[in-house]
Amino acid sequence: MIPSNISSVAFYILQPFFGFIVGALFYWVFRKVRARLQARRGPPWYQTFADVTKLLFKESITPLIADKTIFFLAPMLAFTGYLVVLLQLPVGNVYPPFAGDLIVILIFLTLPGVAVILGGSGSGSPYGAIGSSRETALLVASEIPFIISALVTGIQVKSMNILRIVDAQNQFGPMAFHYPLATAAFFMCMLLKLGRKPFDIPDAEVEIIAGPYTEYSGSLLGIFEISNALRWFVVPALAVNLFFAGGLANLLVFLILCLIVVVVISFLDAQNSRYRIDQAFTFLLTWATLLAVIDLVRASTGWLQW
Amino acid sequence: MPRGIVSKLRQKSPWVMHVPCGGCNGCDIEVVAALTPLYDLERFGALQKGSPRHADILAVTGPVTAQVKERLKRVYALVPNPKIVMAIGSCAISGEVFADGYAFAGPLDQIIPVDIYVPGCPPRPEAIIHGVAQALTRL
Amino acid sequence: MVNRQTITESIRGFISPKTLAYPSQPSPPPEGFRGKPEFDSKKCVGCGACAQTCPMGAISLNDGLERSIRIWYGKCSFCGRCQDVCPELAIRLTSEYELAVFDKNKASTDIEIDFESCSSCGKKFFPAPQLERSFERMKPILEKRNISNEELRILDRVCPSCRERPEEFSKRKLFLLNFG
Amino acid sequence: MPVALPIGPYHPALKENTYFRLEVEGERIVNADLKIGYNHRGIEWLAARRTYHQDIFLCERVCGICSNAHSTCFCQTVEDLAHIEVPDRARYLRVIVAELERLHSHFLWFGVAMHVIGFDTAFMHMWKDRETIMRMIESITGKRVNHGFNTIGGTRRDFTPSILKSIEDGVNTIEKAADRIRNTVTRDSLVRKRALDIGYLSGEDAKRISVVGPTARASAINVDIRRDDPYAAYSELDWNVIVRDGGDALARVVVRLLEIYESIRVIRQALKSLPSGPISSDISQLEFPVSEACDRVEAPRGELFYFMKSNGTNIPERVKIRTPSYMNNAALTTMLIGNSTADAPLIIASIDPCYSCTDRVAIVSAKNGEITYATMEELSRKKTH
Repeated sequence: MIPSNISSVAFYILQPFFGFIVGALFYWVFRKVRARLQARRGPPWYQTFADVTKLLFKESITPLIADKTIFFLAPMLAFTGYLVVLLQLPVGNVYPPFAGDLIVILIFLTLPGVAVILGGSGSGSPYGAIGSSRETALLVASEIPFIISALVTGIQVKSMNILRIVDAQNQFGPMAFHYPLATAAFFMCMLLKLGRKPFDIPDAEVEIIAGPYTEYSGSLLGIFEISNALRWFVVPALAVNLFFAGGLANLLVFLILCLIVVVVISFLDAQNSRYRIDQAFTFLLTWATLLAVIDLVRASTGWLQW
Repeated sequence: MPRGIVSKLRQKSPWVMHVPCGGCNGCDIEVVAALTPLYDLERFGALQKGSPRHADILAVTGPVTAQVKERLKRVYALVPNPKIVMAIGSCAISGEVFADGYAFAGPLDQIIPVDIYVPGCPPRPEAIIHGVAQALTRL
Repeated sequence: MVNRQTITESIRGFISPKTLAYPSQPSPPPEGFRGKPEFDSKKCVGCGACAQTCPMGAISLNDGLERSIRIWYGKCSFCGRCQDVCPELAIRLTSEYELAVFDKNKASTDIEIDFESCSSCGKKFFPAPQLERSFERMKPILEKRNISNEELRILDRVCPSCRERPEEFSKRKLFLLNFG
Repeated sequence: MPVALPIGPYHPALKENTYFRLEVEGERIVNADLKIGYNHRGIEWLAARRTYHQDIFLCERVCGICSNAHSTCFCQTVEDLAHIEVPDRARYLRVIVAELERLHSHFLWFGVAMHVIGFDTAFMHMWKDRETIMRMIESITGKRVNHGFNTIGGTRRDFTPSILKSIEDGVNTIEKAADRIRNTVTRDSLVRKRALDIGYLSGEDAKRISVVGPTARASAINVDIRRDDPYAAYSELDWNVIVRDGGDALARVVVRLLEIYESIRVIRQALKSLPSGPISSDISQLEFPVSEACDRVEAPRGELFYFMKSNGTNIPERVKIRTPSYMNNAALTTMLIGNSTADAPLIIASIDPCYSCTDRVAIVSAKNGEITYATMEELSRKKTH
């Protein structure tokens, strides 16, 4: 399905809005499910929109000792990272005009993490600095299983083009069926990418207040909130594209699959306590990496395939 | 965006920072209890935030003691506008039983401007929710 | 990691959240709850025992042309001592607790008690209902001794400074001698 | 080179203000310092300027979580001072309310501990169960916190039959909730992993620092005022003192967990053998001889001590209070060193510190307006315009 010029322009204009709205709703779903699992009622559906609007129209204070440039650029950088990934993701049967490459997507997905690290250390607060150092450690630890498990799909179809990966699954069934271990590893890293428990130590409230975000306020925090909404669409959408695509490839089914992923993540978040930084590091580098590597070996050698 | 909609949405997303100012702990635990399942402030979009930078509402409890007075002023200065200060509990309003003491530096509204007063020693979580709902009409 | 206990508890919570529908539906406190104290203007005699005993100093007396007693909820701890000591049961702690106000001075309740004027100099000197109540209490005692209530009434309507005047003093002395 | 990481005075892990200065190398704590005094309100000074009856309500406000322990201890000291006999029924009522308060305090603590290790779902569930106890306390005493239940010579309220019934039902509910806590805490591997072997306090250290209450009992020190110096009706009831020798945060968790069951046992027995009769003795002829008295009570956090000196008037000459957290806080510096910063909030929480208690005793130069601890790096606050 190769879109014409007009539809490709329409795609580039609409996709960010679509991503933001759906992401905001997914984030609300997460909060709602978590609240219900905690025997509470939870926020109303428009919560994320209210939060973002409020923050954008609120005063933004820059700390005196913060590095101004980095402090301002970090939220933009995070936003850009997710935006670039978003514009390369196929959404159900709507394919992007420029075929997304898995490597590019994975690299751009680290950009928000880097942005948070920069923003945290540039803000001049000790909490920001500690949050940044924790974020760095987790980023390093998570990239390995994350990239390996994502690459499993690419290696299987012998192409790094995400459209090929989706198409291949349309023919042979979802990757999650063929590579459950890589899927599990991907899920663990996804919890981290979304900043959820047990890997939410970079902004653990009781330890370091809000970690890298501690000094952000008003509109700059609002931009972080927008990128947070985007990531709640991008990350589950990537997971669905890589591991659960196939069969009925239309928009609705795609969104439902994303929703299921979001609910599973909410459930895992609600059922876990927080790993200490060393525990998270060890967990990611042993178990998650091990699972990913097993499937990588299976994908590249063709052993034990079904 | 029209101001009306912004202020409506502001009322739907009050982020609360709890600032204990030397109280007896009673109000503090009732503020926390207001977040827990039976009362659930998150229904109204309220979240408890640890950083004053993120806060819209400062929930101040306790008589302001001499030691925390300056810190309270600084926390207040850190909160971006528009902001609301809630004086929770009789201590924050008047100093209550500690008002005659030498360590009492309050009451709160002589140190920072207060928008709403919630009497009670401590107020029930319902009363705190009522206070938050009242305070939001000022945003 | 995930444990079964939390999962079952979570699922139970998912199906039936425990949250009260508070602002839309009232959440009445249990019986015996100590909420906002209120005066019963019919019963209060203005003795001021509440103000004297209040551990927080939330009840203030203000004597002008009439005695005004004010409970400031901003200082009240809702301990109920005033209710305990009130001889006329005129203060009652209601079950009201939603007291949030924008102006802290508005969180209060007042009661005004008339003063009795001195029959001699006309000065207002004592809460009239309290005086009346003390006559009532004295009544059985006086009746036992066959002394008319009115006599005491006339004597007690004199303010303390007038009582020191010689003619008043002798009247009182006579009465007290009579009383034994 | 060690970096100073401040915790407080305003910090989400601390529901009150206090200040920890942790010197960290990477994530490891090499030195810890605790500055208290932010909550200093001058309660002892105030107590010497109010009547005994007014002081009951003042002392309740030393701490909102263990307010009943404070008022019990104050009233018992006054009763010792003025030689007042407390009726049997009042002694049992005091035990029941004290144990209910211990239950609510321990539930609260479990919730906070879970919140600190990031297990918010468990925190919410535990606080949901805690509301059962709060409702019960509210219907018994008339208030959720700062109950105002005790008075000199007895209690201010009696249990009605409907309240007795509701306590019996409520205790059953709480027992189920306690089972849930036990399952969550002992079966969740992540909770174990976070609490095991952190914040270790050896028995010798515990003795040297004189920690009290569950913190001491978790370090194999067998001390409990309810048994060692029985007050109210504790000597007539059958229950156990929970002692563990782990010395770490997990041991403190276990001690509190098992204490919940003991409290439930005490409440059940007290309800069963609740004598009838008056709830307070006649104190209309109350007189205070010139003398001194002191009394101890086992508050949820440990031994609470009151000393009182009277001068014959209805105002005490001197009231001295020593709260359990004051002793336990001293142990924190020992516990913190060598652990990871990520564990610091859990270690701090594991002694169940209560700064509103502690800071009443702290020696602060607040009188002349001098703030002693002004030199610390004040996080972001200094950096604002």
